[in-house]
Amino acid sequence: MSMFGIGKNNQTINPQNIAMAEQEVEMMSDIFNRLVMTCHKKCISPKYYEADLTKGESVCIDRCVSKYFEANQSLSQHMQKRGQENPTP
Amino acid sequence: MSMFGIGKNNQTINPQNIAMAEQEVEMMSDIFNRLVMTCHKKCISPKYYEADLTKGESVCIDRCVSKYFEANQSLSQHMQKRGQENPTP
Amino acid sequence: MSMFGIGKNNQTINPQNIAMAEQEVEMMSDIFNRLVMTCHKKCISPKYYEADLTKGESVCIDRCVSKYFEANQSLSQHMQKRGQENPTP
Amino acid sequence: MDRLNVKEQEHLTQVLEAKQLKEYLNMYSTLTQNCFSDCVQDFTSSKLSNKESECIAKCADKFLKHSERVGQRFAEFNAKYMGQ
Amino acid sequence: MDRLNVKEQEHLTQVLEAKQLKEYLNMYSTLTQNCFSDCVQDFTSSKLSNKESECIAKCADKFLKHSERVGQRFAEFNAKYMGQ
Amino acid sequence: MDRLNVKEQEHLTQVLEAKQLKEYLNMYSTLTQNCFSDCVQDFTSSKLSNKESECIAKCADKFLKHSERVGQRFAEFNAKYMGQ
Repeated sequence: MSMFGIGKNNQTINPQNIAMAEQEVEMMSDIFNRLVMTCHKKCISPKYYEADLTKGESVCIDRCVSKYFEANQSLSQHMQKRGQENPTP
Repeated sequence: MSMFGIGKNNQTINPQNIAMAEQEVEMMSDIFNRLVMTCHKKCISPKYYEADLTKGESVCIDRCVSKYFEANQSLSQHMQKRGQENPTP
Repeated sequence: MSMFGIGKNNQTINPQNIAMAEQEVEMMSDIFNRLVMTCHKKCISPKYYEADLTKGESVCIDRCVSKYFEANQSLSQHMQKRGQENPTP
Repeated sequence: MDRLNVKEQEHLTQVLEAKQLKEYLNMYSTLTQNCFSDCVQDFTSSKLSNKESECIAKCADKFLKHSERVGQRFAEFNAKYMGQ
Repeated sequence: MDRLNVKEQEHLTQVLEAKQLKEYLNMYSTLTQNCFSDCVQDFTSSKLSNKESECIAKCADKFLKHSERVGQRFAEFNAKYMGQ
Repeated sequence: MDRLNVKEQEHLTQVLEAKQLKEYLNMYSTLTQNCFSDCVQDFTSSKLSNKESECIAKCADKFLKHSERVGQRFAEFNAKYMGQ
């Protein structure tokens, strides 16, 4: 808009950009927290005989995260297809 | 306040109005989410043999929502009575 | 900064102070809510034969809160020690 | 909400649209977490079995239909109780 | 919170009052959800039975008394641990 | 997030730091609540027994190690799925 303003303009804060980036972070941290709780319930025995993860628990965690991502991915596609078939009013 | 300001004045944003309306929406969506989770636990079998709601599940959902509203209503009256008997300091 | 400004200056709102105080309150109310739910599960029988707390329930609540504070305290120390041994990158 | 003027209603609409997106994302996360918890019990493999995948898809569909039905009843009862 | 000046404390009071209302509404929703879950098991009717209504009322009273008692102990322990 | 300019990234960093603290506090509260729930069953005393204290400490350590491991896998899968 102004000959000299280009660089400056580029340096103003657009609240919408921030809000979108925040929402992205919010969503990632929500997914992460749910993943932690879900795989904890699936893999960690509530006996707590030792402070370290056992071999079995470690392997279970890896597989749990892998399956959770797969489920998330396939549900995301499933929902998109559903959304196209029944567009919300 | 100003001869010409009436219409205009009517068009300024009162943050408190927005905040109250937001809180109303927030509360409704909180109640709705709790209702969904509660009646899901009561009515939907975690076997998932089919993607559609069975007849039994559908009827259960309708009654669950009906009872939940009744419970909410009667608790709201109960709490008001309680609040009048023991006004909080 | 100004001869007359001291008192006035003292009366401006520093958003960071508010944010910190808010966070303190937020944290206390979060701990309190978790305490209420946790001790409810531990101490209150879901039979609800009467509206009053039984003697046994009351004693259980007192001990539950006491133990929860002790757990919170010892975990806080535990985490600090852990934090010093493995400083986060 | 009838007490709001035009400007306020416009502003609120924006706020609600942001909220709606947030609610949708939250619903999606809840659905994923619940269907995973109900359908996946076996961790001898790091890939979902066909049975698990099917279960998750059905669970999600059922959850959405459940949620829609609750929403319909919710709207009806809300109208009824408001009118009292 | 002692570090705040008068203006800041006034502002905080407003913030806290809004928060208190929110906490109250949240407590009320939690109470409704929990008492409903504990007291209502039968869905052959769409009206609450007398037994269910009584159970919900007692559950709510007990929940509030529980919450008050936890609040009293919480305040005491808080004072004690702060003083350490 | 690559679409942000320098000023926006600076601002976001501040927001994220506040969020990180909040997440840490939340994690700590969750950990306390879960480990207490799993380790403390006995309310004949108002002091934790040695066995309960040890259980809580191990539970907390395990929770943190679990959380770190999930975090590592999360980052890997995220990178993988983003690259698709």
